[in-house]
Amino acid sequence: TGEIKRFLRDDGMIKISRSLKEMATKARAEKEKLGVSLGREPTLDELAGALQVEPTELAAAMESGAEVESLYKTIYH
Amino acid sequence: MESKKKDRAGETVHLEFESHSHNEQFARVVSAVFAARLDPTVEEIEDIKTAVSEAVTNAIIHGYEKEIGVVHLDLTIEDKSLTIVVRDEGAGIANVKQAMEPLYTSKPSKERSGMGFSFMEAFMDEVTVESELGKGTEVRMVKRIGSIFPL
Amino acid sequence: MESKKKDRAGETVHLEFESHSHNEQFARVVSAVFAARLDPTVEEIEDIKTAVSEAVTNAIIHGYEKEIGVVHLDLTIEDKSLTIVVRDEGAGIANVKQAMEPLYTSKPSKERSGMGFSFMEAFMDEVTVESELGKGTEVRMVKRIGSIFPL
Ligand SMILES: Nc1ncnc2c1ncn2[C@@H]1O[C@H](COP(=O)(O)OP(=O)(O)O)[C@@H](O)[C@H]1O
Ligand SMILES: Nc1ncnc2c1ncn2[C@@H]1O[C@H](COP(=O)(O)OP(=O)(O)O)[C@@H](O)[C@H]1O
Ligand SMILES: [Mg+2]
Ligand SMILES: [Mg+2]
Repeated sequence: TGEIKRFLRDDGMIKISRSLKEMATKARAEKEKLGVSLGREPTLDELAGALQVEPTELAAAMESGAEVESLYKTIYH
Repeated sequence: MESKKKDRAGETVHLEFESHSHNEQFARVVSAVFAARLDPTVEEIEDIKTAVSEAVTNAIIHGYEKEIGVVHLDLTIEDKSLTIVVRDEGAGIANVKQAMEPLYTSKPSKERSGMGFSFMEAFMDEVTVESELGKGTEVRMVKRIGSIFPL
Repeated sequence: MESKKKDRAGETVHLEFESHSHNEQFARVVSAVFAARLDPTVEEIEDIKTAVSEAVTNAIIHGYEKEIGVVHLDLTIEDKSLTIVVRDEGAGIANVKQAMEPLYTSKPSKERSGMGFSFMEAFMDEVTVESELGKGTEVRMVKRIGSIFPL
């Protein structure tokens, strides 16, 4: 059972929807921070660099806002 | 895809999907992921996603109405511009000029504000519409990235 | 797109892009976005991305080699499975059985390990390859989502 618990705790077992939402939340906070330090809107590459993710992955994750979640829920559940 | 022997100037990806309402979101995200290559700001990405949403929703709601058809989305990058073409083979529009007027809608309701084309025009640098009744509609939009803060 | 008159069972999106190496990443992210509809785990998404990456890289590197051609990607969801078809109209494979053997590569080098097909087989539930010399190659892969811990 130790084996199975370790498997369950592994990050790989969390749902991608949660992981994307976390990335979106971090991105919103980082965007504010960078905006202040740069004195202008950060670009996607700058934001992705700060978050250490691929720009394309970030572009996809940014859709995962709260409103979208609830939209998904009404459509799919 | 005709682009097999295309000029070296731009690069196009072509997407086809069924006119289910959940695909509006899929089209938004794919457009954002493709546009990522131009290193846009978050605001520019939001503009692009809003315009794609409006055009794809129109294809789904007005173009195909109750039937399920194929929506075509072409995304082209050329220098610092992104061209987005949304095409349906649905109902078509009798009077494009009238359809593009702010607040004009053929389906007055809570959800249809008649502002779809106005949003596309507000968020993109160019919008052109070609349509033929019974044949379908093609909306072509161009967004120039980095026009405010050239690097 | 033939799916215009398809059976109501599944839903397909079709994507076409040029065989530039940067499109490997585009294909990977788009596949992940589509697959997200099945509510997969991070690990299942990583498996899908790896398999798409290998198949698309093969189409680009081996299928089209130096020329630029069109890569086709079909993504289909049916119940809890995702089917991914990657197709090129490039060189084709003379001996598919040999090509699929672990460590076999026709281009020995630092980057080609000959493990592409083995990865696809390890990370997906089904992999089938059809190919004809001079005509092209089609790789069909199926992933069942939620198969370890059914909900
Ligand atoms: N793809 C389309 N196919 C057929 N008719 C369309 C299409 N897109 C727009 N229209 C027509 O143009 C009108 C205005 O569109 P829009 O500005 O988006 O407002 P709304 O969608 O809220 O009605 C629609 O009400 C519809 O009559
Ligand atoms: N789409 C394709 N077109 C032509 N040949 C291919 C294609 N995909 C795979 N092959 C052949 O199969 C071999 C094995 O592929 P793979 O297991 O991915 O290893 P690698 O790509 O590292 O060579 C390749 O070396 C190539 O000869
Ligand atoms: Mg509208
Ligand atoms: Mg390979």
